[in-house]
Amino acid sequence: MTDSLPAASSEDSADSGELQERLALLRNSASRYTAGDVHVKRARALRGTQPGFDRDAWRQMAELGWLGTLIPERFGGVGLGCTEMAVICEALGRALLPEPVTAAAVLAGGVLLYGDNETLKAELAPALAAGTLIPALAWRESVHDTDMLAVETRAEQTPRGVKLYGSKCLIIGGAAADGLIVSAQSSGGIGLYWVPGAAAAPGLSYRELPDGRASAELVMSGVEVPAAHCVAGPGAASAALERAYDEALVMASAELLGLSTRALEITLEYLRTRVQFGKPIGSFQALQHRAADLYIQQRMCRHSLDEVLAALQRPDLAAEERGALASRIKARCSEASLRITRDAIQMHGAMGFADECDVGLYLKRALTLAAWLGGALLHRRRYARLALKETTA
Amino acid sequence: MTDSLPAASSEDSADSGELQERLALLRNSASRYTAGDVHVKRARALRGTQPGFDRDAWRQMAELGWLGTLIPERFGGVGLGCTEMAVICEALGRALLPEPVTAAAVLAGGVLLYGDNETLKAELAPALAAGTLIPALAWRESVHDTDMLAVETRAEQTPRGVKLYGSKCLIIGGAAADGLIVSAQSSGGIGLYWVPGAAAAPGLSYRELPDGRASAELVMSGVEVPAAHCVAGPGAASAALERAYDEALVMASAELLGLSTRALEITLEYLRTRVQFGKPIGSFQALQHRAADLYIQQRMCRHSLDEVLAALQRPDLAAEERGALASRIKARCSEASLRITRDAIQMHGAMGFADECDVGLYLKRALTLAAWLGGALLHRRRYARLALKETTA
Amino acid sequence: MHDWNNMNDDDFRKEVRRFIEQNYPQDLRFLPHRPRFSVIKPWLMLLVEKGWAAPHWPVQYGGMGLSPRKLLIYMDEQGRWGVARQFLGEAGVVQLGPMLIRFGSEEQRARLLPKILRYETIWCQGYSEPNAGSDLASLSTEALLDGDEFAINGRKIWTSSALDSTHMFLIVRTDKTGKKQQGITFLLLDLATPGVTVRGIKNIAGTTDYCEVTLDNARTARSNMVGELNQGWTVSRNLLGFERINTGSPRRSEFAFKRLEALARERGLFKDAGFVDRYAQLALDLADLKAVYVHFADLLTRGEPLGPDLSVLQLLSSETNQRITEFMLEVSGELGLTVAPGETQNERVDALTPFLVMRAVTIGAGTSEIHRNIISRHVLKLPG
Amino acid sequence: MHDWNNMNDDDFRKEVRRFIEQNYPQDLRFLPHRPRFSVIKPWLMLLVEKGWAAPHWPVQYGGMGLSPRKLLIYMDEQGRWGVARQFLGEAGVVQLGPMLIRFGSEEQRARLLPKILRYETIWCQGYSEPNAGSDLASLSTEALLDGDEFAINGRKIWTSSALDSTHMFLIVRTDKTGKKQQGITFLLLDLATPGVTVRGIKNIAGTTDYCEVTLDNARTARSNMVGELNQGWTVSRNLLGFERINTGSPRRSEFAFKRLEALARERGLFKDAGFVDRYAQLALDLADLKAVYVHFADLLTRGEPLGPDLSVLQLLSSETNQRITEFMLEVSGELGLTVAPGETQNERVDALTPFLVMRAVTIGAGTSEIHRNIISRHVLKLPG
Repeated sequence: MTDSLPAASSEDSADSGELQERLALLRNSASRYTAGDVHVKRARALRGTQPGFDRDAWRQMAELGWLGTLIPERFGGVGLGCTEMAVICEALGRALLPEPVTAAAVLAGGVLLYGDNETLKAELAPALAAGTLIPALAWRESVHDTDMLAVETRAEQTPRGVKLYGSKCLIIGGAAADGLIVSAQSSGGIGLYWVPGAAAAPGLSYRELPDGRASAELVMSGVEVPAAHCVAGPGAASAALERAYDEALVMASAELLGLSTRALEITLEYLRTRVQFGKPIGSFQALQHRAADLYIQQRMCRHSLDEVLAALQRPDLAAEERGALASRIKARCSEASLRITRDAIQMHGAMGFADECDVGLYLKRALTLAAWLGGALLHRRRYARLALKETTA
Repeated sequence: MTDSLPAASSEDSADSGELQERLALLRNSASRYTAGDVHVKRARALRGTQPGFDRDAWRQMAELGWLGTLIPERFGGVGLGCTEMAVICEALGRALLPEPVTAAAVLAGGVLLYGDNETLKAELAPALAAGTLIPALAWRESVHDTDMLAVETRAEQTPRGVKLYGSKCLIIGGAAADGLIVSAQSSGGIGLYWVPGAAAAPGLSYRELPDGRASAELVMSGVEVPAAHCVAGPGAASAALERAYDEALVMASAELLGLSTRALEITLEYLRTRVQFGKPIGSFQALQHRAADLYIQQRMCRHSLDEVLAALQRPDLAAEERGALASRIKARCSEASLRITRDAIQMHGAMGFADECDVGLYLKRALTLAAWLGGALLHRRRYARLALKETTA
Repeated sequence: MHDWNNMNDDDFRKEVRRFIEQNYPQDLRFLPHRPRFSVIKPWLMLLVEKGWAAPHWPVQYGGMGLSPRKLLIYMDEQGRWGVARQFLGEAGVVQLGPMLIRFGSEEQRARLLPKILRYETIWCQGYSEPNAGSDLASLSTEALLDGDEFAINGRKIWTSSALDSTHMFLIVRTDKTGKKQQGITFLLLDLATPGVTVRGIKNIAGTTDYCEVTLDNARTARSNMVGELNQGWTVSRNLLGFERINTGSPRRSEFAFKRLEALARERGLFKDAGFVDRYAQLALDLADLKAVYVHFADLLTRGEPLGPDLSVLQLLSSETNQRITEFMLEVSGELGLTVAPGETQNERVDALTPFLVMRAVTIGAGTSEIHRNIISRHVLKLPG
Repeated sequence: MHDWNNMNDDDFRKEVRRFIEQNYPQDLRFLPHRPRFSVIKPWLMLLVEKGWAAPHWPVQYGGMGLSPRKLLIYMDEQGRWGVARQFLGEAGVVQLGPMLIRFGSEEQRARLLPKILRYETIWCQGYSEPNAGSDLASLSTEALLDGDEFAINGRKIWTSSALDSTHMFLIVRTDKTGKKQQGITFLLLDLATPGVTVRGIKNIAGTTDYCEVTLDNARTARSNMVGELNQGWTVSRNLLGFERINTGSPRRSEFAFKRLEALARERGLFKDAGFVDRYAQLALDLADLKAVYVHFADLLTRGEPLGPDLSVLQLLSSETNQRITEFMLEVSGELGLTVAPGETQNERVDALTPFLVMRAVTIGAGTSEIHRNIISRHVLKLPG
């Protein structure tokens, strides 16, 4: 257990003042872009379609600098960190934006940046930042998989690079992607390979997710990848996967916090205005206390996320501690967002059960994001493995 | 899973009419004896004393036929079954009677009756029914034990019987007992041995239980037991232990149901009469709903107990099914009674935290009985082992 | 004609079971949601032919005249086999028929019951309104008596299966002066009447079972009033025992638990001790829910009245159901993201649809909040 | 004299830590309940000698004059080491001193503060009454001004440590005509005054910390009134930030969690996957409770006001605590029946005493119900 007063909140430094200012600016810009319910309406309309997102919106987000937030300036990005990206992800969650920002810019972008192919970075990262290229990460091979490093897809050496054999599933953001980063077992260990959309196309199929977006599945029987498209060789791939995974967990948590905050606001507004038995239903103590409990959950997510983000800024953070922090916040936000959106349905009564009511969209996005990359149960167990030594001693 | 409409509720037979009448009579007699709060006052006064019970009350209960309920008429008892005994145990729980009826008449009495020494039964059972002899069962050897059949105490053969070596702990009712039935490993397997108080005395010590009653611990280094005092030899001891254990679980559940029913009544009365903010606190919806939830728990215990008791009447009941039923009801009543009595404290506010308030006595009796012979966690697991084959397949 | 009630319980059960097992379509067993009428119609017509369409109606009106005890066996066997449509058929058969038998005129019974019995008319129930949900008595759809006809204006909502129905029975306001429970009248309405618009409302589980019915000067003859003018509240509230116990049946929870079991086998969860702990807890919750159900079923069987404590069963049933489906979703993990709705092939278990469908059980048959109010006020006698 | 606030945080923390570790009695660490005054007195006198008895008082009155930030470090270090008595000492030092400094007269400060500071007077707080608990403002203990003295009649209850105290500060009714929050006056009373009877009330955990104080025409000089006549509600409600954050500290939960860990080791529970699942959940609850605490502590540090949302911390803190102690009791099984109160020797862990003691945390500092009311009304702005 760490100190109750963490180092992060030490006497105001110029740094922290600058950070606060930057975060405020980001918050402003994000809330301007996501104001109203235009994006919720978009998300509703795009359900069940493919690719299920909007190129124009994607370009706008690129112009706002969101897609390049985590990309260093030398690769055409803004060069900021997770704390800034979380502000954007929270706004995305609030407004239910259907675009796969976290999957593309955090998870796939992350493995690209943490890989060891500087030439490829210089080629792909600027396009990702500019919104002209959407990558997705294809790592999972069976729905039962929970470990990114248990890879069975094979990368067979050829004179010009590798050929990939195997299948990948549940590629979130894969339906919108211009290309996939595929993990595969090469002779030297796990490698990551860039497969542009055209090369992947023959083996691709799609499946609708609970929130109406589509995930992709990929079957590869000899997809050719030139040597220049190796995103990360065995020396770098595992660490890149793990770091990008942890950061994606934290960003998905920020999305979940954003959406559950908004779902709670919508519900509180309903409680204030819906009248039954001659008074607003929000004046009934049972519903008041239930709402208070949901608010407590939401506050817990918020402050826990702040603490995790502060810790992620530490340059000396060990991979194991980073994993524990990421699992801690993903467990909390997955659990809380499901509870909040589920109760939001209940408090809306029959209206909440109707598809036309927005809280249902919030519930389904929560279902999708809470399960993505592992839910509360899985991450509590990962946290126990990584942080609670007693339990394995 | 069994049918929703069990055989037990088939078209009224003369039998079932007779049973209902007998139960009504028993309920009447029990509620007359336990009326008012005289027994709660007694239980309060006897806390921390030894033997912690009242010989006069014991004799009265014998006169009422309660102690002999389960004892066949040929051994001086009433010759009834668990359904009738449960009515008595529920009344005991309601009134917090400090006398160890379940431990003596169900658990220790049970192993005596299910043993194979007819001569000893003829000697001891009538005295138990008459209230002149209180037995207790000493089976547990470490607080970690959960299996009655894992016995390390040794019974070494002598020319005249056996000598016992080993130690026993947490003998509930042991402080009040006139003698102990001790389980021990003999050359042929587990045996049960009758050790009168005088013989056990040198090795006995006592420990206070949460409800203020005392449990006994026993160290035996060569206690001599004549052959005639073998309650059950290796051919009968294990089955006797298991059956008495299961029946004691059900009877402890009835006690728990009785005490939580009463704790809820006391709490409802407090909610109706305690005024804060100008109205009875029971008019606040949050407390109303909490009370409703407790009532649901109590009803679940009641109907589940009824079903279990009906099933116990089936002559063809297999030991495994009996065990599953006993664990099911002990898990339910342990969990529900702790929740009800804990919430009773909360709803009484600061008053509930004061020792002088009776709900605290109910909480502590619930703590004691819920843990006795295993709590909810242990019995849910035993149920899974015995009834949910899938889980072990 | 059979006298079912004189039949031995076991024989009756066997006969019902045999008929269901031989005739109920295999692919409609244990549907996660209510099927459209067209889908279930062949089965219902088989029941009509067999004379089993209205097990709870008196024999004189074409029913089986079952005693509560036999009726519970009948429902039990349907539940066990996973027969759709809440065990007893449509709202016309389930609810309206018995209401007409109790409160209708001789003319209404003669005119309406035979068609209900043969599914020539399909009925839906028009109770809830946009501003009258939990507080149903504050309904504002109005009917004005104009000569021999009522002219109805207003909006009904959450009307189950209206898209499949030909008629609706509804309660409307005919007097605004007194207490709100007074001044309500029970009417029958042909949905083909001018001024009636039915709009399907898709629910979060993706099916369109609920509807909104707009009434714009829709006219119905005075002869379609059931009971007296302004006495409609009494007519609509007088549910019979087996209708009230229906939503508390443990069958849906049992169904969900079986899906959980299948999911656990598929994912190898029985080797996971943490899973087994919680699985056992749910198994015990289900076992004890059944014990509570049996208690109320026994009361019915003995002809005793059901009191407000029936809300105990309603809450236990709906909340156990939700706990099971929530847990199923939780342990399905990312698997839950990829299984198609209703999928059960290839050993893949859809955890999402049951979870979504069961969101309604703590809302539809009276919200959980209303049932807790009933227990605290009318059972525990806590002050208002 | 030290200027603590100019000291580097880490140095200050180290100095506090060193003093505590070297001086605090080993056998009084992490007591499950509040010790009697006689037991803790030697430690308190050490603090007096060191000049550390009143860390939050201004230097001019003999305190350390710590900033909120330094004060939190001071409390944090006490909590970490398991120092008893809620980190800051007695009610006199913790509460009355700061109140006198804000609301008292110059004469009162001169007369009373030095004795409080040296524990020559020991104070208890007389707020709750038999019929004024959650609804404190409806208190009925009356004080009548009679010449230069108040004559007090009534009964105070749940008065912590009154048996150990020499004096009591209390709120009494001096005017019944207006709103109930008005007409309340804040008085000081010597417990040796004729007419004062103190009765200890044993609690369910077996200690006698709470008392009932009966006031039968007990007289106190007018000079013992703090603030104006009928302004006592304001005086009593004006808790400073660190007093309000005190009961929300995660320390007690952390202590309980450490006991749980010891119990788990003793019983080999870390090999039990079902246990580990729930243990990890509690570990995360505790981690996130700390994050919420840090948020409010940071607000204090930055000098920002604490709003009604502080109830979030209070509820999380008390209910996490209870969940941990309830779980500990559950997994202790029958072991829980045999361990003596407070036992920690021979690796045996007493699960019962923490469970019983922690029953009070959702009652004492405002019931959970009151805190949920505060959140729903004042934070979420739900209608009254």
